[in-house]
Amino acid sequence: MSAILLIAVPLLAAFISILVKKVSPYLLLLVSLFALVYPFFMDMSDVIIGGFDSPIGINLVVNKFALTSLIAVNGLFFLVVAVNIAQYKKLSSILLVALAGLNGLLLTGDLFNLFVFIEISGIAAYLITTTNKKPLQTFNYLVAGTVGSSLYLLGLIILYNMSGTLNMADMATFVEGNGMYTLFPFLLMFIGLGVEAKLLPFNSWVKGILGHSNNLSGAMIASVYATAIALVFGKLLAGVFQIEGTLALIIALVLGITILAGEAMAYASTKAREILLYSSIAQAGIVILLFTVGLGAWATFFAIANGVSKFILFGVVNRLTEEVGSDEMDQLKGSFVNNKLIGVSFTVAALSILGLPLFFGFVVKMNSLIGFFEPDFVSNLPGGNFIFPIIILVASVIEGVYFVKLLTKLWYKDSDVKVNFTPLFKYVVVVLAVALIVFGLFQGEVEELVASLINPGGVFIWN
Amino acid sequence: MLQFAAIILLMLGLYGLLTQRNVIKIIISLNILEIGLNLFIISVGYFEGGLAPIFTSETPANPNFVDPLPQALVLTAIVIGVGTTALGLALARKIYQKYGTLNLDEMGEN
Amino acid sequence: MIEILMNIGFGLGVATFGFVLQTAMGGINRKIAARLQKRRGPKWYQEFIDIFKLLSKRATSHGWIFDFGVIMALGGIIGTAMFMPITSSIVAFEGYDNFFIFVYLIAVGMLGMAMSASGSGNPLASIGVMRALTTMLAYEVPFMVVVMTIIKLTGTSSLTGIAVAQQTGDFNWFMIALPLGFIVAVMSLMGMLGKKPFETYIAPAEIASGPMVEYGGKQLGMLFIMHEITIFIEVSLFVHLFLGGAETIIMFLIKYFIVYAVLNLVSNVLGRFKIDQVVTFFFKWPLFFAVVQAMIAIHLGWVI
Amino acid sequence: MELSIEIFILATLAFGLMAYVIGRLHKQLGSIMTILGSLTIFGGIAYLGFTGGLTGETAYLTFTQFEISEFGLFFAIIVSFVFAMVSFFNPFFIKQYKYPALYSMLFMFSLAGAIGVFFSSNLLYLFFFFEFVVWTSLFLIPMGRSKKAASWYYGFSAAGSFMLLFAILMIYNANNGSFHISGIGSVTGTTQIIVFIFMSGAAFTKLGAFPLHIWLPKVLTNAPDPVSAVFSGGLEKLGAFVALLAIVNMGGIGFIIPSIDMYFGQMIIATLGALTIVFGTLMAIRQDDAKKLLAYSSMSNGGYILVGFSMLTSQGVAGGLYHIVAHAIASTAAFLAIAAVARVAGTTKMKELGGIIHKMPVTYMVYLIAIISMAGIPPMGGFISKWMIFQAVIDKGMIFIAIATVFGSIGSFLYVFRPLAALFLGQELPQFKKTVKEAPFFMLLPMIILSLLSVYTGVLPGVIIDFINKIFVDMQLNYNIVMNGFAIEGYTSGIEGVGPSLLNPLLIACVFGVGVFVAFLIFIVLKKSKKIDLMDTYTAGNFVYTEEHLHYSVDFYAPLERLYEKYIHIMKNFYKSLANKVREFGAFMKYFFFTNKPEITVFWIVALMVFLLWGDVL
Amino acid sequence: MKNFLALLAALGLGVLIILSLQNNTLFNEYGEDVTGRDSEEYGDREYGEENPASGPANIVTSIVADFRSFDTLGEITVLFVSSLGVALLLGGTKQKRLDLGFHPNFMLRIGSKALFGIILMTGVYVTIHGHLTPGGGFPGGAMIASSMLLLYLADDTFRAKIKGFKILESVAGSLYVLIGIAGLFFADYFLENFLNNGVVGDLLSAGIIPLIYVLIGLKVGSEISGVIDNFLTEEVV
Repeated sequence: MSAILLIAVPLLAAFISILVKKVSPYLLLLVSLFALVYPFFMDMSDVIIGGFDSPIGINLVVNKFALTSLIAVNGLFFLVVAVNIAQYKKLSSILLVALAGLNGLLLTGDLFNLFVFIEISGIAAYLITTTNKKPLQTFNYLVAGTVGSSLYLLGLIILYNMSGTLNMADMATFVEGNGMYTLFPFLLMFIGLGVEAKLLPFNSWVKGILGHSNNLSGAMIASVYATAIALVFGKLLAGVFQIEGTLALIIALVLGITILAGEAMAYASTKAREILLYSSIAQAGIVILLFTVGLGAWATFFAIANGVSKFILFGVVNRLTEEVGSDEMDQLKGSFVNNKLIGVSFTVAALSILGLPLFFGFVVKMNSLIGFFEPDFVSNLPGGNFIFPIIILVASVIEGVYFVKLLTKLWYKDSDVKVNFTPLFKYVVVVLAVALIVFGLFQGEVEELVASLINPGGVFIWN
Repeated sequence: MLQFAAIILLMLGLYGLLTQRNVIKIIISLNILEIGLNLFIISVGYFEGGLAPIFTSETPANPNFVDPLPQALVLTAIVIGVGTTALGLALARKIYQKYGTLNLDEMGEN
Repeated sequence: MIEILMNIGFGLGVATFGFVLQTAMGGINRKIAARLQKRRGPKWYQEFIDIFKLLSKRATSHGWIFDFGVIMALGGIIGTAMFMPITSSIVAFEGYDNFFIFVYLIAVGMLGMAMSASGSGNPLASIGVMRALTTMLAYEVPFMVVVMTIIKLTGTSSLTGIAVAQQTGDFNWFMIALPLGFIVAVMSLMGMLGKKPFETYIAPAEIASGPMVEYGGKQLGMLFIMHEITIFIEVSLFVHLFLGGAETIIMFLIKYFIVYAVLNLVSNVLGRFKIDQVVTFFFKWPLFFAVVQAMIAIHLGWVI
Repeated sequence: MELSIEIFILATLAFGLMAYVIGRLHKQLGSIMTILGSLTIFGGIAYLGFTGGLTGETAYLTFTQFEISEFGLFFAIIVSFVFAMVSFFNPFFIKQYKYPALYSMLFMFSLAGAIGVFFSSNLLYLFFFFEFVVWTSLFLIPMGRSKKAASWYYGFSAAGSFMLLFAILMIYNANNGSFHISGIGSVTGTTQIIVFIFMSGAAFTKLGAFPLHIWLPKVLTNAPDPVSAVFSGGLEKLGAFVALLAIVNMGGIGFIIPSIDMYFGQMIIATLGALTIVFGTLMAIRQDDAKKLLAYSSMSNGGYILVGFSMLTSQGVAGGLYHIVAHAIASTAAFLAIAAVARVAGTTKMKELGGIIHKMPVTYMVYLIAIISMAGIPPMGGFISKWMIFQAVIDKGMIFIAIATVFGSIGSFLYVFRPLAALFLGQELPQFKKTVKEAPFFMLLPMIILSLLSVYTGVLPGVIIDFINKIFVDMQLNYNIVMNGFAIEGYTSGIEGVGPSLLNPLLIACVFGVGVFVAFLIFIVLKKSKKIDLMDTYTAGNFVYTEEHLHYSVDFYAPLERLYEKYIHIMKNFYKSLANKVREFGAFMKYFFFTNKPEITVFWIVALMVFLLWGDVL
Repeated sequence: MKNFLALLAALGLGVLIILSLQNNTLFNEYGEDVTGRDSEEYGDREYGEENPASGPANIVTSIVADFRSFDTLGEITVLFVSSLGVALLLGGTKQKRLDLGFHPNFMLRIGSKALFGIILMTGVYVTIHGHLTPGGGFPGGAMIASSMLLLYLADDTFRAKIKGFKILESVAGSLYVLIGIAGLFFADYFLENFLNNGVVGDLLSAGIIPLIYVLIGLKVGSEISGVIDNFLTEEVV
């Protein structure tokens, strides 16, 4: 069974769902379950669409990397939908389109097709964030997103003019030799995707969107979209992009500032959601950094671990804010006292982001850092091999301080606010927390899983 | 020549985004940007003396057509532009409903 | 086992000799001080009389800690005295008379006395103890620096070793070899003995004789014995370190008398510091000179 | 009988989980589980350690390797002993905690982590356990008084452990891809210096030494009482362990300073250690809260350990190791005594306490023996380690370090005496007459054991000195402490005819005993003295009726404090301003980048493009 | 002052881009010969050829609907989502026409009805001949929608039956995807042209492509009309 069904079926369901409004939520649940289960059965061959092979037609790249990212993104998508569908019935067809867009994003092998799918998932994202009842913030997000994708398209067209092809693999071979001509288009594409991937100078929309997020939009943008965009951007950075000269300097600056400023901003904010959104900006910066530097395999699992943790964190904080009314840390204090299960999973997620032992975050962060110190590792970014690990470590210290402050406020202050979580949400959150612990304990198996993403030469297989 | 015009249009769009405070004007400058971009895409495929890529009874034996691919791409880009503009305008109307003004500065900080 | 008992007996002998010697010296110096002030002064054995009179009196006690402190204080000081070598040959425990033992065992005595003073319930005693400890902090540091220079030069920290080093001509007396060190040591010794300029913590005029305020009868007597033996330890320590110890007992007695008399004369003419002045004083010049002396002696090797 | 150390770690974790499960049902039972757990672990490690029954192979935790080294065993025994002793206090304090079951679990988990650190031979998994201890002990702190202490603690120990991680990764890079612990020794050139700096940084944070000590007093004061005992007695020894690896195992760093023939790196560590001693002592003298005072005292004792290690002579390193033992026992006993008082009197502020001795004499004796050892006074263990460290410092001829060590030891008389006088002795305050009663037997038992041990290590150092010699052999260091009979030989002097300076602690104890016996005889022989009430004191003139006025415990060393009052908050303000700078930077970035106006994003896009093209075109 | 600076920056950037594209040797100048590109293969057939690889005479349509029809599928999803979004944002249960204060006189209302038919016809023509002449689904759909707009503008009380558009839109979209899936099952590639391509240039040539373009035309027409309706109405409150 070819991988194209992952995109075709949600689209078909979306078109049908606007007719039969009543049944569309169940359709959404069914299709997203299908999207989660199908990757395990589909055959692993590249899919050609419309009968014409790559230079002329469009092909879908299906390999271990695509498979892992599909399972992760569809898994998180299914969980977000399962937990929030009761509250947001109206959005089911938009969510179906978003599912199609995300799967298309992860699978497509053609750069222009990638632009189309970025637009699809982008517009679906704008519509999901309209549920925050903040039209101005969504407007900003729309403007930023459109500018970003237009610049991406401009860069793509310039590259097409030079290389004559739109396919990723052919483009990579074309760019191999003459990297110094393609600096400007790659910068444009970097900015285009950077807007969606929340890198610092381009992410002024993030505060508006995630700062006022609700149960659905918070979890969707912060965990599902963030993971998908990071993985796709990573695939491009690892495979297609040729980063050298001033482009490397700019990318290094952007990533360095994103990580450090992200943590500093989180440290400076007192609202719970703001802390989480700035920390996710910093995490996005780290993931993109790992992809750029060539440690793609562990970067994938870093993005997935971060996605899972952010799902729990945003889900819990949004639910608390909904009940308590404001997400100011002092109002939320003591809310774990009378729901311990949620509190424990929240703590597990937070500690996993910090990279503390016994959790998946530790395995991922350690191996990524070890990647920097491999004897034969050469970083294509300026500043030698050791400047970025130092940045990551300093960032984790700052991150640790504000997360501990948040945790102690939530656990150890006593308050009378009684927040009840739906049993489904509790079940999902606990399952994810246990997953984080299990993945953290069985490090051997995780390493085997990662090894499958790297070819014997240690280079990350992206197509 | 057409390419320079396209790039200048692109830059005007950026200028509009940099300076305009009115929501509608921002959407318009977005459109200018997209038009500039589409023009640029078209200009990539054109070459002197190229024929329109359609087979008619009068097309010569082995015709040197203009590169048809950018024209197909621009078709998609234009429709995407329409999609985002429609959404932008709908948001503009919601913003007007909520804040009573379309000027970004008067909306206050929230 | 017998040999250890023999040594312990010999140590006790040294302790009693110390007590008797110092009490006598105290009396004699009282007479000298009186002569200075044109009066005859009490008999030379006056101090003996005071102590034994006190021991015979019936006293009051403020609870078990009050008594236990006094016992521990006197016991500690007697223990320290047992280690003290009289001359480089007459010493209770051959080779074990380490300098640090003296500094720290005196601290046990001090701690015992402080404990019982605070235990007595009288706030004036606690203030006295606080002042005693602060002054100790003040004079101890420069003294230790100088002694460390000596230990570094002679290579051993045992008193007999240092005395032998000075006698056998490797070094001449540290009084001459380390002039600055000697001056600092004199000042610290006056602090240790609680002589005039630094005697704020036990001066009768200050706060009803400081820590000893609640004592009477046998407890006060025992503390006087402890006080005498402490002075004996400190002065003989000074003699061994700076005046080259002594081959014969007579030499030891003469040196001992000279040091004690000179100190007494000097202290009789001086006023009295306030407590924080003591600390600032000791941490200003004496410490500076001690460090300079140490630098010169150790790093540059200029030893006269 | 052969048992792998991995079994012990898993057993401790299992005990932790059992304690949690039982703790949920019944608080007290849960905490009693911690006692059983830590006792079995300590017993097991100690017995098997000495009979050589411990092995390192791993059946379950396959990702890590363990190796039974002597110094690992040394630390493991001390830390598990401290945990065992402190666990006796858990049942009595469990009622005060918000999450009692969680407390018992995390208590056992941090023990498991600590043992893991000491025995793991793979550096990465040494870091794994190191971090594991950090976050398990992190959640113990907020159960006490303040919540802010936890974030300070995490901030500093995260900085420390990430410095350690960076060093480990540098070693990994230098020994092309091996994490084995012996890799520390085989690093050379600039990487060696970087690794040395970062590892001693980690040691400094964990030990609470000078530049990075701000968290220690905050945490030890605000953590629940048993936890501060565990911190100062046990978890601080992690820092000592890393210091041992960094300073001693790596050998001399940098060039040798001829006049005092010390390596430059070690010289810096010694100076910082000396500063820790001086700063710790000065701050301890002026504290009014007994726990904060003991916190600063454990900070200054940490400084002694650093000074000892950085001498790189047999006397110095042995003194450091011995000091670890003596300090662990003494400070745990002191903290437990204060905990016993705090449990009954409710506060550890010396202003509000007085005359506890009359109702808690045994606790008083325990506290007395503990502070005698901490101050380094002869019959107790502290004296021997300080004597060895002095020997090493003088042998090297380092004057300023000597001044600091002397100031530290004399200063320790002052600050250890302050709680003694203000807390235990003096007038018995009326409000404590009824409430205060002697601690129950199960609290006294560990305290008495600790005091006996303190005395034992002070009188018969033989066993510990042999253990230290075995460590030197195991770490291939050519150091050795010579023991003839019961005396420890100091360093031998250059001048012939003069033997090495000997220290016979047994003899000193006997002589001290004889002295006290003689004094006792004198006391008994003379007339019995009449017992009078504490209030009946010699006060010139006016008579005072209330106990408070006759109890002097408020700002005890006022004249001394006035001298340095102005400078005490330098370091704390430095870190506060550092934290504020980060916050301001964050706020600025937030204000600048996250406005509601889209032109910021467009502006930066244009700027970046101009920046790139500028280089390309011109 | 800020505007001037922004203008300076934008134009400066424009000049920089032009200069850099110029001295970038790989970037083919405007109007330079581009015959060497892969896109030659899109047009390797001649007028009147029997059953060529790709049917339509208009090569752009062959790219849009045959070679890269996956893009077009994505394309109509974008339109579908944005019209859905607009409906979500502005649409309510009961809508009534916005009173814009412009009341057309009788002549305009009737006249526009006549013109409506003609515009609609051209739109349909353009859609159907998509594979032969320039145009096709998207421009055709837009024309159909413009005819609807004419009615809205000309008559301020006119409201089209939105329900019908919804059904048309959904049916057209699902048919398009079903054709694709049919291609997958019958001829082992998604969206493959499984019908005979016929003679290049005939009306009934190029297999499923005209069918796809008609579906797209209907879908685009109905979606844009839906958007127009949402904009010109407001919720009955």
